[in-house]
Amino acid sequence: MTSAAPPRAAAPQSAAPRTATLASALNSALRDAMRDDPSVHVLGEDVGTLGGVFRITDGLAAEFGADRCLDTPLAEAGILGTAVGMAMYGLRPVVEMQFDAFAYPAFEQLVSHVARMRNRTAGRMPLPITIRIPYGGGIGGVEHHSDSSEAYYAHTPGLHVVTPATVADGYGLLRSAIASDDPVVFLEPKRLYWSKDDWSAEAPTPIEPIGRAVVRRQGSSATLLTYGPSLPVCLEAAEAARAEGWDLSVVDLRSLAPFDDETVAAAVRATGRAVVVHESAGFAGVGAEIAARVTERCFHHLAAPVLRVTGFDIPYPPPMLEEHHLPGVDRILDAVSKLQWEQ
Amino acid sequence: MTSAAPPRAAAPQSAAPRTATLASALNSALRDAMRDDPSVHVLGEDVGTLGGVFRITDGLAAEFGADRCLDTPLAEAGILGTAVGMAMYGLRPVVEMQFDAFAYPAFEQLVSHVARMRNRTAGRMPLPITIRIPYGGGIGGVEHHSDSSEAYYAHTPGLHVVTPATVADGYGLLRSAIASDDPVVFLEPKRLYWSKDDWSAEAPTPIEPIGRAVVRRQGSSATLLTYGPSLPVCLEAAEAARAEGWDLSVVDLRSLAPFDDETVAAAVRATGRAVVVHESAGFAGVGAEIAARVTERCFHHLAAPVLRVTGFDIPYPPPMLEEHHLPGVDRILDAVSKLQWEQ
Amino acid sequence: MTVLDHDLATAWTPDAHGPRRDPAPLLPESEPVRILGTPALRRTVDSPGGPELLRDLHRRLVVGRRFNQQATTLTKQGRLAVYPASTGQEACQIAVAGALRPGDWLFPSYRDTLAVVSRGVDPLETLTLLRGNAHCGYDPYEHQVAPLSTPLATQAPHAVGLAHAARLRGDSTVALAMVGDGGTSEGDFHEALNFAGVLNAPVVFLVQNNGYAISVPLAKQSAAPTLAHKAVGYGIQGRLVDGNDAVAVHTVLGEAVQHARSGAGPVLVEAVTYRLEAHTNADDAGRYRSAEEVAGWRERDPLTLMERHLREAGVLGDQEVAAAAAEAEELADRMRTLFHVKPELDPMSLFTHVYAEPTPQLREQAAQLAAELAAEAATGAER
Amino acid sequence: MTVLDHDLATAWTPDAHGPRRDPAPLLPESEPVRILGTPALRRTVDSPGGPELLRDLHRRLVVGRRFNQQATTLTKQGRLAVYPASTGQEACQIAVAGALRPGDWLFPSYRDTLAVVSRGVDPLETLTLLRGNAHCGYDPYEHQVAPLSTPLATQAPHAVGLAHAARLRGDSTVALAMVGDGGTSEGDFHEALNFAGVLNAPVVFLVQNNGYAISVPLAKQSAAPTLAHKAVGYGIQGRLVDGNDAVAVHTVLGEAVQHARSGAGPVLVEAVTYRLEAHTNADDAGRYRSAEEVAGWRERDPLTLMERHLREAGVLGDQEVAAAAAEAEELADRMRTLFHVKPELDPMSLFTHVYAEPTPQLREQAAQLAAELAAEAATGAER
Ligand SMILES: Cc1ncc(C[n+]2csc(CCOP(=O)(O)OP(=O)(O)O)c2C)c(N)n1
Ligand SMILES: Cc1ncc(C[n+]2csc(CCOP(=O)(O)OP(=O)(O)O)c2C)c(N)n1
Ligand SMILES: [Mg+2]
Ligand SMILES: [Mg+2]
Repeated sequence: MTSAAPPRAAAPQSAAPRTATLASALNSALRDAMRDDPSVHVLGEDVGTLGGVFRITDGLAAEFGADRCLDTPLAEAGILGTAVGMAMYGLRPVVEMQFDAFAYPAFEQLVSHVARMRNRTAGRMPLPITIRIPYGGGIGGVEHHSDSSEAYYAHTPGLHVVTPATVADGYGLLRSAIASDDPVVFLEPKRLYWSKDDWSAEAPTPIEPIGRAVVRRQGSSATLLTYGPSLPVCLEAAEAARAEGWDLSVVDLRSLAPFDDETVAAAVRATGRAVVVHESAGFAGVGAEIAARVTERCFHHLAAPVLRVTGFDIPYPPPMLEEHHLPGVDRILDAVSKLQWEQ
Repeated sequence: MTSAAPPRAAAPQSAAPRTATLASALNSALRDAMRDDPSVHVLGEDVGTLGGVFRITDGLAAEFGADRCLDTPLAEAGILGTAVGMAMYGLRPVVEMQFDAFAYPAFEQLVSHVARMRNRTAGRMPLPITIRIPYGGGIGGVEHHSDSSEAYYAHTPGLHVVTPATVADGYGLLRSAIASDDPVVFLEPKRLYWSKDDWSAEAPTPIEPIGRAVVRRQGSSATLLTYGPSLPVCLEAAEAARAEGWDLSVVDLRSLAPFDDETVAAAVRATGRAVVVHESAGFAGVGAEIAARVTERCFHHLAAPVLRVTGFDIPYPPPMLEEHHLPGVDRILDAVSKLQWEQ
Repeated sequence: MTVLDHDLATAWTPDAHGPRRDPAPLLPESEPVRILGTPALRRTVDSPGGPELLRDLHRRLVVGRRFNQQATTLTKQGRLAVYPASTGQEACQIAVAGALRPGDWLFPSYRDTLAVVSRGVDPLETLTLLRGNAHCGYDPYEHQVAPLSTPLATQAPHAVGLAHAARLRGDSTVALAMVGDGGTSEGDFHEALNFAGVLNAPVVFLVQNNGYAISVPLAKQSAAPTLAHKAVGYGIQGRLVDGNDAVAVHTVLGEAVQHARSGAGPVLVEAVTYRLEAHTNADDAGRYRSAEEVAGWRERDPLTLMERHLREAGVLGDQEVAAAAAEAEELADRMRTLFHVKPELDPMSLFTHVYAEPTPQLREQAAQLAAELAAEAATGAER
Repeated sequence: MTVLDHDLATAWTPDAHGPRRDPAPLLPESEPVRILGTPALRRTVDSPGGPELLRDLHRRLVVGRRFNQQATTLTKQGRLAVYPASTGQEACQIAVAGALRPGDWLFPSYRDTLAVVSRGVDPLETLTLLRGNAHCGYDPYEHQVAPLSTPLATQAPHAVGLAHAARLRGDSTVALAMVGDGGTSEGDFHEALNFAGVLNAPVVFLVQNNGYAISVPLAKQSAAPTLAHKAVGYGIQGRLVDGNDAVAVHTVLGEAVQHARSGAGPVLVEAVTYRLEAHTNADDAGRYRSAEEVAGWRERDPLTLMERHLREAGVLGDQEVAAAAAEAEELADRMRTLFHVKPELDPMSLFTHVYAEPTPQLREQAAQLAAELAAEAATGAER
């Protein structure tokens, strides 16, 4: 089993970059991984004939057959448990959970087996499983279709937790996740599925290693630490902040576990102020970890406590009210304004 | 349905306090709650005839009958889901999950229904369910018998998460949990089940309201923030710290959600230094939340960053190695020594 | 020497006859029960109250179909966020309401809005979830209807618990849980049926087997002879019925509810039907099923079947058909009116019902939102 | 007009015969299969290799019992943290190993240490989990044995996935998963059997029905006619066997494995047996079952049955019995020796196998522990 297959050679034709959506880049990543490695198998609800409710697996059953892209019965624990058995036999399963909240039935399989099998067997039985989960809100979804469940996974030792925010990372990180010999919970920000960027399936970006954050915007006044669906909001907030005289850095974490302490701490030290932004409920969320570890590492560089802008500690609201729940530009700027500038 | 029944009148005989274990105080709390309120029903695996694998439900089936203390089939989602239906019909179910890791199959019921039913129905359908979960390590348990799963629950809006560390709180908090009209995840530190204290079932301590932390030891140098199984360790560390010249406060949180910001912030401000201690994996654990919110509230009172002493970010180890994983006195003192005393 | 069953039984169970039971009485019929087009229809027609019952079923079918159509139209107008139509399954949906008494409880799945409305819940309140202004829009206690359940099969154990609690209280309540063919694959379905069997709870499980779970056909969902055969594994009664035959579903569900109410135990009913529309308005059913297949099922449309057979049997005439259509139009009118009004939204309601009392944390967060809203309002006023 | 099954079938399934199948061939026998004490034993004795097979089964039973006894003794000496004995269930445990070929996979539950040892795994490595020095002590790939699964029934879907993968690879591998009667109530059991049926995976599920899940008797666990009847709900074959009859379990499991290997589909085997000891050494079985009940089952001890019937049939004599006992003592001796040595423990191993490469976070934490250990060692050296 290859642990990091190189990206496929560029296809013959035009090399000019074109525009692509995150959804299509994810689809390309799956296709290329399946072409490169016959042990890669996709399974989940509606992933075959339909190509997934978000069409991320579109065309895979047609190209690779129903066995490589399997429509399963409707049972998430069964899907993940079956994937565990397939991985034990040398396959490299990529599981799709249809929505964030519908991954919960597989929680026991994930926590008690997927995360622990390598450890339990002293490294003899690794489980190279990728678990793709469309997550987060902002798409007008009804109850149970907008959960941000990253904290549950990030808190579970033995899992990698990765979430792309750009089209290129959709491709690069998913290729890495599939090539990883560790289980990866791959969280896809569903409201960015249709976001576009310059990118071409014919000349895909290289594989992005897991575990590295990236500074998306370099500033000097304060640093926004964020990931996934909140990245575009933070970039927008950073633009808006210029009017207030603040020049903000924006860090895209990309990988929640492992965590890139180096990049994050450097970015925070450079500005002395930081705000963490994410959609999920704040209490005991990933933002708490980020704030705590940044403070541990950068205490004497901080002019103000690291603040958090997160979803409220409430069940995800009905669609017509979600705008009030989601961290938006104003709420981020409010937090920035509280970073004790008068000192 | 009463929302907070008064404790039962003291029994006729001797008022002299006697010694009791946490296990027996929990048993008394269940018995008294069942006597006071016929809508209280206990259900779970082996809770009836056997009285539970930890004997917390001992004698309840004999006193109240098999219907009030029900041995269920072996299926945790089914147990909790059945309890949901019972609560919908006006009962007040108390569910026992046999061990921490065996509550995971019920995760979907807990997160998607128990935590949300009141919210979903605009308050019309509250679910007064208590979910008792023996948790944590230190008892030499094999795999899956020593998980600390509090962060999963504390991060889930709609749940209260409570954990007693003393015999009296075992009684007082469990009575409150059962009387609460909200669902309560009641985490019982299993290695303290056999810890003893002055306490008598004949004159039980009053009901302890949920949501209040308590300062177990008043000190001046630094504050240890902890809960559940780590409380005795912290008290021991505080004693040992005297030799090093440190006089430590120890705060027992008791309730993780809601969180007692007032007591905690006051205790930290008073000393200017703090260490959070818990058994569960540190990454995105409850300790991160505590450190982050204490820092947000007490930044300018802090002489050093809030540090954390937690379990490592690894699957719970086999019994013979658990001592190296669990936060012990030395590790706590090490952290205290890093609180930048030289400043 | 032989090990006697009888010995095993006394050893393990309080009951000398258990655990071994004869499976035969639990097995479903080998063909779905049908009444339309069979001699049984004539018997119904000739029974006292029969013609009224039949006309009533027909009327409710017609109204139900209109409900589905109008709700679908509302999605096109952007007045509903999404609608999973039960078009083609109306016979099952209305039969549920007919089989239950007041006091009985219904546990619907996300597609079962018509069953909920048929039970008496206001259409606007029923559709709130799908409109997007609130989660469950109705008071579950008003008509004894649990919230529409989106996580599949998770409401099945709730039905068991409620039925069990009611029996402990001495009430004669029956709970009925609705699950799709896909939902039967979930662990919660299994655990619910098992608990029901063990507790002998007065609960009926209705599986609407419409052949698909979104795009996944039944053959990829289950290899069972029929879904009703699952009953035997739980020691409960299995029944198989033609889900497009409104009279048959009404009859079989009525018997099942009666069976449960009598204390004879839970029943699993599989109703064989078809979803004529896409999974929801957002789905493209052409990706996974052929026009011919759908056309074949349109010929077996429960409404068409019902009207044809009742006309043939002489219990339905133009007048009744017209009256039903008028009632259907009235409902559609009412729905249009109801949905014409914009819902009132209170952002502060986000915090109201998370707990009985908001926690200190939620009070802080509510204050933050209130301040934001006030600031916005001020800015708005300034402009 | 009638809705034809045949129409339904073509509409929904790729296969014109599905989804309706005749349940009869899937139903288990109404009485557990027995061979000891029946004419079938004589036929086995008279078949080529029969006497050797029978003597071998007897020998393995005797050794298995001794394994259980010695492991229990080790708990009393504090050399094992806990031991869930399979005493009384040895016929099932050894039959599993006999039914599988090298290359086949075993998915044991926490109680099935004897099955694991019978498959060839070293006793010390098998018992590591229960000794407490490591989790899974053996290499699963060496003898194709998955780690002992503590969370009940969770290993069943793994068996399905592995069997499915093997079939895709064109291998003739069969996977066998062991579950207890209590474990059948879990959702994972259901989902595994359903996946197995749909995928037609070469997998055998062995349910050792020992009448109890800790303290909970079967009657509170399931109302099914037998647990084997659950098979029909998944379209797979159910079998019922006397789990205390070593020859019968060996035969039925062998047939089941052959059935699965041939591509005919999965099989669910229920073996009716009894746990003679407490749940584990920490359990007090007197709280939930009577001495008479246990005594009744002691009379049907699989060892006693086997020895009596084989002696009667003339295939077993004092010499074989003595040889078996000697082999058993040898194993016990070996176990004592193995467990006499204190396990080597490396605290730093806590960090070694969490991921393929330790994360930066784990490297920091490992450094912390290393420093602590060094400091301790220094203090120790000082003293
Ligand atoms: C636990 C869970 N997993 C996945 C989904 C996503 N989902 C919604 S409807 C559906 C298909 C349901 O099929 P079926 O049970 O047959 O009901 P039908 O749609 O045919 O009424 C799926 C997979 C869900 N709602 N809940
Ligand atoms: C998911 C899960 N829930 C609970 C337990 C705790 N537990 C361990 S053994 C046991 C009883 C198992 O009964 P059964 O399946 O009949 O197996 P047996 O012990 O009889 O071999 C229970 C409840 C567990 N291990 N896993
Ligand atoms: Mg369906
Ligand atoms: Mg058992």
